[in-house]
Amino acid sequence: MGLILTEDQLILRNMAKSFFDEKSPVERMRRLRDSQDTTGYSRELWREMGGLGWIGITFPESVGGADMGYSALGVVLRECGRVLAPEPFVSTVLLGGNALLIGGSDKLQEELLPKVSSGERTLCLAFQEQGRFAPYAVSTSAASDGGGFRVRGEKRFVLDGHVSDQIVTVARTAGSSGERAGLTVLVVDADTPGVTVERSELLDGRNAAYIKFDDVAVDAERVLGEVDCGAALLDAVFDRATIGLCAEMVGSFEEAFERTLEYLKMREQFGVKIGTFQALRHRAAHMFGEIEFARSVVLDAQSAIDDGRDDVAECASAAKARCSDVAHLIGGEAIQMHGGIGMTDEEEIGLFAKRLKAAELTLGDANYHRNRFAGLRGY
Amino acid sequence: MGLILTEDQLILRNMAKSFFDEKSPVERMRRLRDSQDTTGYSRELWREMGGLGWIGITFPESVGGADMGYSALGVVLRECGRVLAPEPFVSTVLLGGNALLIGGSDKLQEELLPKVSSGERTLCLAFQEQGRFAPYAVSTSAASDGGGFRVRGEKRFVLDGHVSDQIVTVARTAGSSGERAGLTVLVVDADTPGVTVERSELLDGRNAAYIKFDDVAVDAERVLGEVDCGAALLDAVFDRATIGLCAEMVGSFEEAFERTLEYLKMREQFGVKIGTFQALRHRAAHMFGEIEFARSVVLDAQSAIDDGRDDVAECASAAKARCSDVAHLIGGEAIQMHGGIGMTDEEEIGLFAKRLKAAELTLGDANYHRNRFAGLRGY
Amino acid sequence: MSSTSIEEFRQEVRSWLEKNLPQELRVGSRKGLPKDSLRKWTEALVSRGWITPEWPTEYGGGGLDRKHAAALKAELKAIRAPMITSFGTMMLGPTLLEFGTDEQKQEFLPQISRHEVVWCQGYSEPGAGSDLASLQTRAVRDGDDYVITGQKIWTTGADKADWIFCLVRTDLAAPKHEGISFILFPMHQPGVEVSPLTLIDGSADFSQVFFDGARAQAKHVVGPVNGGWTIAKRLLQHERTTDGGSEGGITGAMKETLADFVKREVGVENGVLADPQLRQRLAQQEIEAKALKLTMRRAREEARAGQTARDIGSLGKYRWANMVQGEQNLAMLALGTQGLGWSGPGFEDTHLERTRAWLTTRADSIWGGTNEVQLNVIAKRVLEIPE
Amino acid sequence: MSSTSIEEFRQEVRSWLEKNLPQELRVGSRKGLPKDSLRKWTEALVSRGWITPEWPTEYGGGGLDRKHAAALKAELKAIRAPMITSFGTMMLGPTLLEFGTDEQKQEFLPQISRHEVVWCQGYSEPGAGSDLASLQTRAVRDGDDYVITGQKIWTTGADKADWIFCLVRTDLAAPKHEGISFILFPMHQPGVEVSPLTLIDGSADFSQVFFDGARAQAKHVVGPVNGGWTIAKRLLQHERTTDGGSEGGITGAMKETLADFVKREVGVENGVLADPQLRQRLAQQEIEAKALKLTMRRAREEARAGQTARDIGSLGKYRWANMVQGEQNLAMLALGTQGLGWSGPGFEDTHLERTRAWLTTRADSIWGGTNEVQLNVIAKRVLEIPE
Repeated sequence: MGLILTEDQLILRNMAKSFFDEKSPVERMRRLRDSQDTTGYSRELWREMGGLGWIGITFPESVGGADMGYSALGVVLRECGRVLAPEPFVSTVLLGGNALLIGGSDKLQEELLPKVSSGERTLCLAFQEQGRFAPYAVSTSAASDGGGFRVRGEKRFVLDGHVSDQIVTVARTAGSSGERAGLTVLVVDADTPGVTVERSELLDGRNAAYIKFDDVAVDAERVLGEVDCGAALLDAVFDRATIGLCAEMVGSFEEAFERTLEYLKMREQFGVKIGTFQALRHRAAHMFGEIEFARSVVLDAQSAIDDGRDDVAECASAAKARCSDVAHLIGGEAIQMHGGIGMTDEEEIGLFAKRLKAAELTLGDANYHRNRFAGLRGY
Repeated sequence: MGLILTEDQLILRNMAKSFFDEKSPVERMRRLRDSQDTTGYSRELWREMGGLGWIGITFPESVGGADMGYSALGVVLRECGRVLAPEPFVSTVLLGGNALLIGGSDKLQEELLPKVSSGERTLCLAFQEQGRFAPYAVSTSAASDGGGFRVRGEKRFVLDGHVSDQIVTVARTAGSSGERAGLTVLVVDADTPGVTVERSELLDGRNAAYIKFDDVAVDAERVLGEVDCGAALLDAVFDRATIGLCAEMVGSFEEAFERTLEYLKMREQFGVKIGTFQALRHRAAHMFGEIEFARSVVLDAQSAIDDGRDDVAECASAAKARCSDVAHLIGGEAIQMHGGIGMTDEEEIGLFAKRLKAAELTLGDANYHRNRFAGLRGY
Repeated sequence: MSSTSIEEFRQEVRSWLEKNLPQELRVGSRKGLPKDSLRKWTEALVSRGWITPEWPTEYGGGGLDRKHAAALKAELKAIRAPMITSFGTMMLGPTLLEFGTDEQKQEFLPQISRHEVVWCQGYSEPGAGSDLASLQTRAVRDGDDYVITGQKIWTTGADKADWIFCLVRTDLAAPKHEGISFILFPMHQPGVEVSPLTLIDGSADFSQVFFDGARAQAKHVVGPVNGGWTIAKRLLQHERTTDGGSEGGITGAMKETLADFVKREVGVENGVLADPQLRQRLAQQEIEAKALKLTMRRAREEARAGQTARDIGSLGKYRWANMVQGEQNLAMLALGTQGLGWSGPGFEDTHLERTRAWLTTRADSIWGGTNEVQLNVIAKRVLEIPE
Repeated sequence: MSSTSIEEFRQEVRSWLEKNLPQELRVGSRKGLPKDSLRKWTEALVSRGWITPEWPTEYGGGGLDRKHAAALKAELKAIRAPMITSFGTMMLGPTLLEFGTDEQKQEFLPQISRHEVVWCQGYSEPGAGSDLASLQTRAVRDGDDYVITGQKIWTTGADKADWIFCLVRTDLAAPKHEGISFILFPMHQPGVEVSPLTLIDGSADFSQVFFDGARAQAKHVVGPVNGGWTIAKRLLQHERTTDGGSEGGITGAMKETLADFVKREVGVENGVLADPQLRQRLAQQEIEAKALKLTMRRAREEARAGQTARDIGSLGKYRWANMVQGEQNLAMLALGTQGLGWSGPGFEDTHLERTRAWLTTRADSIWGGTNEVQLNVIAKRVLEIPE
């Protein structure tokens, strides 16, 4: 199942394509960046997507979702990737949303997810404390305090953390940094006393926050999953988020490649189109293959989730290992083949190269995921 | 010093080139292989080289050597590599010879090295017990027995072991396989009772032996270096042998590349010379750069030995890491660019590809040496 | 036959196999099996027309429709029956069915479905490899015959073949693609000389074939005279599809997965491969194999669904060659010097096999269209970059 | 001056430096230094002619021979003096010394050695990048002047330049290499418009320059009219040699070796880098840097010894670009998401610098001849494969 689009998904793709072409050409992302917009995306457009059912497309209907699965979400994310739309799918839906969906009590889900689905509320996942992806390298502590916890620590690279209403936070209730056991996932309201959120801008024009928890009180009811057992929850969340991110990356690959191909067919040097040079033709053919292969692995990973297969983790790591490698290749070749003009901020291809580098390193690079894949395969 | 040839070395190169072109075209190596010659090289030619002073070119004059250093030996080895001459430089001079030279008593050196230099005697180093290069992975034991040792164990891939008069043998006198400490290097006469030597043929037409030591008595005077401290001796031997092997590899790179270049300039398909295809031109240009870089690193490594520099080990690993990578590249591209004809045994380019694969994996592959280089550099 | 339901048919095949396929042949490969058993098994298949299950019964085929044929193949695969395929069944037969005259079909197809005549393929020439259409072997009309002069190379099994299907030039003046004919003639005749070619892996399955006045009957030209290029391309297309579809061929033939092999050779400590670099390489190869398999499957599904499928036959061949070679390269790194043996003690048989396999697979990026040709095709046909 | 022995001269330079080079300028870079000190330091150099030490004293140079000039450079480097170089000293000056008339030398060289006039280079155009000779900017004779119309791009420092040395087309009918002239004219005049270009790393050192009726004096054509291509090539050659020779530029500018950086970011456990893949990558980069350095040194030694040296300028540029980009790619892998910052808290300054440096170095395989052009040159000139 799932290597080709169903009738419904074909219709969805056409809708999404028209929507993004009309409302969110790449130019919009540049405007948001250049205006130093403090939100970093369009709240209005996000609510429109909520209205179309795309935010909650994987959520159950009970919380305002469409229950259409990751193959459908992938269709929307691919179109996001094509136009570099910076709306908070990764932070709100894939990371924060999934944490709630997989680990949240019915009460918490009912409280938060309908507003997430509609686009009113934004979430984030504050887990990262160092540069390289290492999900269990958590020192932020959550000390037991009567019926709840007191959270102390600092988080970096919290995607869209600067505009999130709830900060899903990974803290340590036992053990020490790097250990799988002893992690607890909590929902912290952004306006809780002791929470400081500072906005950072990223090279791809998106936003991440530096968040400090200074003795922040969190109620025990706001724990997702089990205390001390957050790792299993996080694994499931990261697998889904990784697969979603890969779907977005595939869209960016395809668009960056098509633009590069157009350039090869149009640009003249030495009296001929540069696309007539065999070395460039071969490299373009190789890139095409890399993208097709990545796309296949990502489609398969999406249906692994939708079909409830037991190899979701393996699929997620296979997909991200491939997509990170391809991101490096396509980002580099896209600029190289555009020549000097590709180095200018004015030419949009550079925006793709930056986004692809960010995506390459987010949620684990190719080496990380090949090692993880190897571990899952028993070697 | 040593990045370019001195006057003396230029003369040596011309001599060596004429010698090998006349007496040892590639065709000779094929004949040796096809005749299943049990020696695997020409004893007569080897003695001629001895007469020219090439075998002992790095040995001191006191043992019949020319004391001209590795830069000079490299000149000869490069010409060997150009014609795939299978004479036993690696086994006799670089491995066995160096072990004697660095670790042997004056008496042992005087007994053996003059005959080695003249080409009368052949040596080998029996160290390897498993497939991948791991110099301390030695289980062969040397048990103390009165004034000497009793050796028990099995060795694989002993280059030219089938024709060696003395087998320099690495055995364990303490500790267990993999440990650096506890190794002892001994000279075992091939005709000692309990020694069984069986010849194996390798893919590059050369020979290696499978050697069994069944309770073999060795006199304490035949120990090279110190008992239990063989590792340091081995390190020095392997560094020199690696650098020498790399010099030979460079010769094979250059010849394989030049032949491939000639083929590109001559072969027609689609009505044009295939050398006009830009993709092949770019790949050829890249190969050229790889070979030039490898050559520079090898020349520097040679003079590191000759100048008594303290970075010989680092240079050896840098050289082999580069050369192993280049061997893989050149061997692959040489066949690919020759197309179908490159797959035939009749076309000599395949002989180069096979030799390069053997050299790539002998004395440690690129990964091994990059790791070693990193360790030597303190990370 | 095709009127029985698939399930009934499967049942019937299964019981037939139990009766006709000796236990010792159930190994998934034809290599090294006892000749006598193999001959009997072949006869049994022939009696049902099951060497060529989809061919019409009048030509000795099984007369099965696509679904029944697929069911038969599935059963044969499940029981690991040795496949009896040949250039006749895979290449010439389908070509004759599409382009041959009734007379040609009557003459040649039954021999093929009965496994009586061994065919070889006369395509490549020393000067015509990637550029096949520049072939120079000439066929000159002489009464009811053609007289053939020239040279072929890479002719698989020429030393064992009874007949050859051969591309020859019948019009020297025409543009190179328009003077080629596709012709059939016997190998056992004066003017045909076969000289086996030894390859770098030591094998000698290919030959050079020299024609010096060999004769073919004019009625054995398939398709129009000078119209052979269309047929040749069609046949190559068929060959390319077959290759791209096979998954990790070499590893498969080795009867051990690449992962199991590497684990065994390199060792596993605490559940982790002892060498972190080879661990990465192995993961990369496994992901590559997965991606190739999924991509070929996706292409088939897209084609079936009528969704805009780009032709990825060339991509499949290119990546398949890369993958197979990557696997062998990894295997060599895992083996170290144990992968360098040719013969003699100190090397296990499985290691010696690996050495040869590494060499054999050097050809995978050359035959059936070189990597370079595949990339050219992708750039031109799929990406439509003007030349 | 050149009559003093090298050792005496070195002594003299050292004591002069102690007197004239303030402590705070001894940092090996010109970037971010206090303007006032920098101005005084420049004046001191100018007073000795040491901005252009090898130029004749009549043109404001130092009049030193090669050996004394080398000694001076060594001393400046040893004390980490900020270098005062410019397009004038590096590019135009040597060109005028080789091709200029006496009048041109008198007019322009002293201004350059006194660091009074800032020059920029008008070479590339939007339609003429790799294929520079296809440039379209026109210069039409009008009395004693030329009138210039067209557009340049990638003009470094155009927004700060007083004059430009510029390639223009003076004969439209001639073959493209034979209608180009090398001409000098002032930037501050009507008909010259400069529009800075922002690059992907956020920098704006380059500009586009538009000419609409700008005027140059005819006597400011360097070399023959329509003979500018020879001069342009000579100048580019000079540029290329400079690049290939520099070793690990970016890392150097970062004031920390790549190894130290990676060790710090990734961590070392028991003397081994905590990540085995990055350990391999780092070793590979270090070996690559070593190989590049040795190869450039070998080429110089071979040339000096008159041994058959192949021209490896293009190879050097190509590999240098690869090396620098490889280093930055590795740095990004070592940083992980810390390498993705643009501004704001949560990112250290050194991390933000790395992000920009990664982007900046994307251009290294483009400017000064793309990788593709270098490979073309190697194949044609060095390997002599006929086209």
